[in-house]
Amino acid sequence: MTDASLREGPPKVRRWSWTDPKLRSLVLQAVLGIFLIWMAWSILANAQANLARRGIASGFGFLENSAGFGLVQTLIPYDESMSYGRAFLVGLLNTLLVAFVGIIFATLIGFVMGVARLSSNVVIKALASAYVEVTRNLPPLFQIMFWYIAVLAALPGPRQSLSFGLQPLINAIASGLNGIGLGSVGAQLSAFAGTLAAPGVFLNNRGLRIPRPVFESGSTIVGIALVVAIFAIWFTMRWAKRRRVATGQQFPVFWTALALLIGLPLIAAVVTGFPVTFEKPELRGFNFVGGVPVIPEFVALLFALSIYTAGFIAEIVRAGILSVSKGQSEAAASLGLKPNLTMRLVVIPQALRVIIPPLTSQYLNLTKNSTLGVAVGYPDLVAVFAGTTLNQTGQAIEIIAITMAVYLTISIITTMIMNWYNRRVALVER
Amino acid sequence: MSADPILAADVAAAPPTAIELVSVNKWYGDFHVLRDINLTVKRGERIVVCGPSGSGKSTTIRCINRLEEHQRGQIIVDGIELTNDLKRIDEVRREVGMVFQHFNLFPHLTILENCILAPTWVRKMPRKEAEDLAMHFLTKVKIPEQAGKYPGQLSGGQQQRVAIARALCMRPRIMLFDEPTSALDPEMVKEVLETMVSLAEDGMTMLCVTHEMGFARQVADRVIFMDAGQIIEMNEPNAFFSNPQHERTKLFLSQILH
Amino acid sequence: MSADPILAADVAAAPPTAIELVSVNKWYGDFHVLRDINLTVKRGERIVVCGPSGSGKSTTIRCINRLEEHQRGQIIVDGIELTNDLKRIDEVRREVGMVFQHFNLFPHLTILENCILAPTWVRKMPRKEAEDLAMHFLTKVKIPEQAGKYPGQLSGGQQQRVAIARALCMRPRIMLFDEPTSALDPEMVKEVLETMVSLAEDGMTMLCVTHEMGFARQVADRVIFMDAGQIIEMNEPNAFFSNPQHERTKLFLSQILH
Amino acid sequence: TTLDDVKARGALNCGVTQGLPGFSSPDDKGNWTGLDVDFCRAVAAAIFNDASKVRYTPLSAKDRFTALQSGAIDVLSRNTTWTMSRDTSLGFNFAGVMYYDGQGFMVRKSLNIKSAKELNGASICVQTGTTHELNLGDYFRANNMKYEVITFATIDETVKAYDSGRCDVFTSDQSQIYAVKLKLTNAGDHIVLPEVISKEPLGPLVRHGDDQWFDLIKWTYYALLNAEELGVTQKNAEQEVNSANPEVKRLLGSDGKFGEGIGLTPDWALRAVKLVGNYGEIFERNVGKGSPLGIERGFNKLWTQGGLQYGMPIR
Amino acid sequence: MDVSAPPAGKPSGYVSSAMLQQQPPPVSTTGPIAWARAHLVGSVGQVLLTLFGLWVAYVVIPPVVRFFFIDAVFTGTNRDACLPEKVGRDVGACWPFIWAKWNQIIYGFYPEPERWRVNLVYALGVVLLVPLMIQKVPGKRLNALAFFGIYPVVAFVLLTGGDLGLRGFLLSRLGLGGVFTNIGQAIGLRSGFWPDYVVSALLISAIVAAVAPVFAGNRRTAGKGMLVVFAVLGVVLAAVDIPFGLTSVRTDLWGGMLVTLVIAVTGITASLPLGILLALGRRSQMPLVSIASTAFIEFWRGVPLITVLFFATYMLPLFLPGGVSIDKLLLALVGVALFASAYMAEVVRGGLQAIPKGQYEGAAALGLPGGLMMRLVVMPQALKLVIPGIVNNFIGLFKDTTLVLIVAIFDLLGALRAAFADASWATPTTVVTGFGFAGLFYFVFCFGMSRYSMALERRLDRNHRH
Ligand SMILES: Nc1ncnc2c1ncn2[C@@H]1O[C@H](COP(=O)(O)OP(=O)(O)OP(=O)(O)O)[C@@H](O)[C@H]1O
Ligand SMILES: Nc1ncnc2c1ncn2[C@@H]1O[C@H](COP(=O)(O)OP(=O)(O)OP(=O)(O)O)[C@@H](O)[C@H]1O
Ligand SMILES: [Mg+2]
Ligand SMILES: [Mg+2]
Repeated sequence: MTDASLREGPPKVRRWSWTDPKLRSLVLQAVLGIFLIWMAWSILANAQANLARRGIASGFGFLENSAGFGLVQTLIPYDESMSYGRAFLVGLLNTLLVAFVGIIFATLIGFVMGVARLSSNVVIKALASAYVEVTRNLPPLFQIMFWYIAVLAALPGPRQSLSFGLQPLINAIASGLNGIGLGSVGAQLSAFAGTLAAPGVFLNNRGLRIPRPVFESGSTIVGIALVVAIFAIWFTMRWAKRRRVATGQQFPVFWTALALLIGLPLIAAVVTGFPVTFEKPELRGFNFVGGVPVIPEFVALLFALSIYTAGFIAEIVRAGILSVSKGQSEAAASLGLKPNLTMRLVVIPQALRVIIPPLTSQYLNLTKNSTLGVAVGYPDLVAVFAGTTLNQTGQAIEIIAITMAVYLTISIITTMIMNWYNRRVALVER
Repeated sequence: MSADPILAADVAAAPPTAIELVSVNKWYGDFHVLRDINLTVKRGERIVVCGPSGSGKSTTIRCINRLEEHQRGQIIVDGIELTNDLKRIDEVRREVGMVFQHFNLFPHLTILENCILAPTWVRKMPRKEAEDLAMHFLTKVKIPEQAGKYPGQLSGGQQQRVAIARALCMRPRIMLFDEPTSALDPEMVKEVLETMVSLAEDGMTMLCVTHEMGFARQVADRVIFMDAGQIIEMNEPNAFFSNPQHERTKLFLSQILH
Repeated sequence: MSADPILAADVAAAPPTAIELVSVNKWYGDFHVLRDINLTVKRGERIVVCGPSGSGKSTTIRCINRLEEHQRGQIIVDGIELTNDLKRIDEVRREVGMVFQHFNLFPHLTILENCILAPTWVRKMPRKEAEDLAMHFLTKVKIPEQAGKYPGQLSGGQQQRVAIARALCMRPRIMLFDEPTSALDPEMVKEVLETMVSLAEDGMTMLCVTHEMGFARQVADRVIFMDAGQIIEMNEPNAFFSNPQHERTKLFLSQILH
Repeated sequence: TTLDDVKARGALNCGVTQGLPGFSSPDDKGNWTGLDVDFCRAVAAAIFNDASKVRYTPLSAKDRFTALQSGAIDVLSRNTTWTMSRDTSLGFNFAGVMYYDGQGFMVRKSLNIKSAKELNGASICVQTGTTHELNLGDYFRANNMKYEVITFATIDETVKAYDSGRCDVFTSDQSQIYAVKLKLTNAGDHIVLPEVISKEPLGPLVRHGDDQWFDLIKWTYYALLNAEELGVTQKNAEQEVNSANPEVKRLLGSDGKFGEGIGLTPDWALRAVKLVGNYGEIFERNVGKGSPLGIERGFNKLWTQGGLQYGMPIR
Repeated sequence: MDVSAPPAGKPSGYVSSAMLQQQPPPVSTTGPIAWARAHLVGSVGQVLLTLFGLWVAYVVIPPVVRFFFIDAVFTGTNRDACLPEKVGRDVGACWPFIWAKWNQIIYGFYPEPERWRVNLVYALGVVLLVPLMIQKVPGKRLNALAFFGIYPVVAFVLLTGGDLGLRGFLLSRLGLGGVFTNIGQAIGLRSGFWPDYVVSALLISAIVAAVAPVFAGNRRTAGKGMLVVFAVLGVVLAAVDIPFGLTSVRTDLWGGMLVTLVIAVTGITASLPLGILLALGRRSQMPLVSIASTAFIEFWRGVPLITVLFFATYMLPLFLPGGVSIDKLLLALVGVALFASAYMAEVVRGGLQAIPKGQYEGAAALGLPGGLMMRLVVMPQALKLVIPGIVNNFIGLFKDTTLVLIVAIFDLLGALRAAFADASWATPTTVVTGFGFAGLFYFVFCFGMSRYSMALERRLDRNHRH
């Protein structure tokens, strides 16, 4: 019965039938497409007509008008004589700052708590569970206000500021250098420390102030040294990995990197005679001026958002880890891998594909929840732009459109990055 | 066939008793799952364990590399007694390879990466060397050409052979197999069994839970029959199959040999 | 043994040719997986398909109930030609039962619910009647007492028998089996094969991919050997096993018969 | 027209604050009370002879203008400062000044500050979306001083932050500062600085484009002022209808048909006063001596008593 | 192949003489001491952690108890009761404030004489929901029908007063309205709505039946299905149209817990089906359907809800044909539901992805058509898998109800905040008391959901394993 010779099959006739799924999907799509286009068109037409009828001013010209209000945290230079457009930028950067740092913290805390919920130690487990239940079940607004009041209550007024000096530390280093026969360098260092004049760091209920470095002419060399150090670290990491691959030997990358990062610029600074001075915060009148401020609004918002979101992330991580079958960690253990390596090399990489999609949702949520910062006076995008600016100019359509567009952009970029990462960790299957 | 040179060196250096179980007892909660198990496996011995489902076969061999903790008695593997000391456990696990019924390959790593993971991280072997070793064993189990694929892309028999190769890459002195063929097609069973036979010929110490009686007859030095957490009967294969002593063994063998 | 009364009625009403494949060709992308398959299965015929892994056995029977689409040629099942017409596909699937290698039971439903799902929703049978029918078939595969359990609570052999009962509950005229025993323990293989033998005795049209040659000898009317997407050889079992014609078949049989 | 819409609906849509002591807040029974609220009730009384036919829309500072622009409310009576840009480019008409206010500062006594001129470098807590932020900017720039401003969404949060020591200064309309003092941990530790840095005429406003509606709101306001000036109160309004005073007669509709000019009946003002009270009564009840706030009338006295409230003649 | 030679010392056979009986485990591995050693003080690290846990409890619990109970004031009629200078001691929480504002917190501005209606709705909800949640209570189908089908209509009628006074929409445009209205009045019907309704029901059913073959199999079932849908809808509409003699209460008078629960419950019940549809849409083979669903999901996930609510409440009138005004509570409900369903869609999609292909094939091989396959086989499994994610969403949604303040409706938190503005209750601790109370409220509900879901998860899990 073997018939290996392929004879031509019957001519292929495409019969059109109402039940053909291809045709069906074509029809359905056409209907949907027409509907969507009609919706968009009618909304736009209505808006145009209404705006024209009510004679409401529109356009983006207002962005160039002078804003006239001050802002408490500005990552770029800003004062009230600058434009609304500038205020928008300030608000956007503030949102991005708290969202970015918050995402990092939330991820760290969330992973730790998620793993802790699976711990065999009852106390750790109970603490982690309590953490999740409390943070997840209280509205974020409350948590933000709680941290704000807690932070403010814990800190003294400006006049009773807690201060931390750098001088004792530097003196100690200098005497250490002296001890190992580098007295001249040590002397130079303490002279530099003298220019720092302790104390330089202040903490009070107006926030944290740290000295602002002011770079003088020779400082380019230090900068170059820093860049060199970073490159050196990069090369060291690559070399260390290659060495591990080649010989199986581990190399203390972290400590080397730390040494390079501190050592190289320090040497450069010694050679050039410490060309950096610091603008120290000074108590003048009501509060400190100068230096770099970290405001309590930011701290409270950051705490609250990280801790709140971490509660959700912990659950996601727990579910992710549970989704990796026990056989995987048993197999790793039976190969002699220690628990931390098992977690790092086997469990987490597989858990990630379960974790990442909901994690993305949480990142988006954190970013959006940062708008709640308005309750504690954090000047984020919504507070500055969709709040104060909207109120001053009244141009609701433009402002809300811009705000929505900005958030959409942020979230789409986040989603894209996460999807890209998701594809990287996705399993290859048949 | 001559012994595998890569393995031979290791085997020679080891103590003469590979595994010793002395009065081992284990409970799951209140359930007494292993009852007074005594067993001595000499180096190079090949032992097949059989018995009805739930009799404690898996538990026994999982205790041997401490995937389960036993509560009473002693387990000495490769001269090292298993206690709560994590270091010792790691040492033992390095010397004991295990092949699971469900393979438990790491799906996010390629076949080659699966094989070199432990040698590079645990034995700190250079990657090149580890890869050579891996390819050696992959060739031995006849799937060197699959090295770059992911486990999800292989057929079941191929996956099972990867699991064996992965365990061998740690160059263990002792191999434990937990029903390595029960999830396979008949054709693949053959492939896997052949691989195991060739290992057995290399003088590896092997403890194998299986119901492939052909394999037991061909390879085993001793066959152990377990029931209800106890070793009921233990004998060399010919005697075991032709002349079972215990009633329970007779019943079981009558069911399984068709 | 007499034919099953519940089945008999249906079988009688059906056209005499159960399945007809005419020059069926199928590609996966560029990979030509089925090459000009011609096959006519008469009503009540029992056919065993064998062949090496990847030869297209599964693909063939999956095409028969349109789990895969073929690109050229004709497949006529129970007098209905398979085209893109969804209605016809559903009609065909109602008449064709399929038993998968991995059972594919619905884990969220009890055994009984698994069995009555399709009869009540697709055949619109009253629930009581469907349950009676289900219990009838569950008794036939000898697990009536498991009806209230969930699939996760059964052993592999029991699960596979549930899968058979579930397919039978639709009272199909044709049954397709895709390696129904290859995921089972040796002990369980026996149970499932016995069930299939008893079905065969009832005169059901069966197309079965399996490597259980004992089953083929005992039950099959014809044995088909496939390789590389083609039917290489087809014969009645005695002739097929004792006197294979094609070189490839000889080689294969030599490997598989131990 | 708006009046037709209101009549058809059977209720006035009135935008108020989401809670500002003395101006608009729900009491224990859940009734809206306050100066701004009473104005809306007066308008409803004038239209429907029923002061309760008002639907309140509590609005935050930033929502209020959009709500009025889009027609979600008929009148915004929500301590909104009358400024030129709001009157012109946002497309609104201010109908009058219910409360003459000015922005002031509150500080801790322990700072030993006597004047706002000493506030250089201070941290200032302010509620967002008001004219206060802008006034602050102007004032500090004009006096060549620096400041740090922390802006909060609601007044409660602003107070809480000030009370916790986050800011040296709390700034707001003076009327609010008094209200807020009640919530401080130790009200006695704080003083209000003498400077008033801005003019804050707060009043009701309506959309451009419906002059009749604008007139109605405007004249209701004047009627309340005139009633106080003429001594017509909630209690005596019914009797005063028969008053001999021609001015009172015109106000209460027993002489002339002034109400018809705004689409109502001649006795519209009578209804408003009878059901809600005259301006003085409304003031005292909500923010003055009759309330926990106890604010002096100050600029809000009638012109006859040296204040700024001046009702245009009904004639 | 040759059997390799056995090693030197050939093992002798062994046969067990007697079966060993089950013995109790050694005490050291069970009992409280073993438990403590394993879980509390096994190592230095564990001891430290145990101490740390105790310390955290010590730091947190006493001050909270002190503020809310020991130092708290429980009775009083105005702010004087809670002022330290008047009371002469440190004052913690000011509970009389909560008592005074209790009605607002629970009912908002709901008119006092009508509040029994709200209470009735609460009571009915509890009576229907509790047996639904307890597995042992029989009659789940009936119960579910009552809760998901009848209860919303009853609640709607009770809360709004019903009697919507539906108007005709179709025939009058064709100039036929008068005729039917007259006939309707003649036979005692109230309005011209019902003739319109019947005509359009028939029309649409006919159209659906006509195009049915394009989308699903059978024209008769499609037409019949459509008629059933219209019939059910008709019953609902009739229910809300009948004048029961209840005073109408507009939604802008609703508030407090009532609004919080209405939004939360609506959002929760609407977001699941919508989310499922969106998830199916996103996975659809048809590019346009999938793109539209994806765009919808990403839009709602990406935009802060407050801007959307702001837009819908205050700006939408600018985008709609003149004169159209939408109930604000309805807007908030729709906004919250859509927002939640976008999140739900992603969760459900995750669950769908986890269902092995074999399940689809198993169902197909039994002849189950696509819709039934999804409904009977795939969805139940997928949803069970993602219960934690679903509950995460429910909890998030419950807390997001606070955002309706934007649409000028006072939910529980909004009512409290408005109450803070009452000068006769202005004290230093009023705000903290209010937030403490609200926090407790949200915590109780969210914690309840979280615990119930865990129990549910465990129960469903047990059904499937040994
Ligand atoms: N984690 C556990 N907790 C409680 N009981 C368990 C656990 N694991 C296994 N058991 C029980 O211990 C007994 C022995 O299990 P084991 O897996 O060793 O059997 P087995 O001989 O390998 O059987 P099979 O041939 O089915 O694999 C069984 O009765 C099983 O139900
Ligand atoms: N979805 C797919 N895409 C591409 N190739 C496929 C796909 N499914 C199957 N194949 C290939 O088609 C060929 C035939 O597969 P099929 O499953 O029919 O083999 P089989 O004869 O059933 O083998 P086995 O005995 O291993 O089950 C194999 O080479 C397989 O790799
Ligand atoms: Mg086992
Ligand atoms: Mg196959």
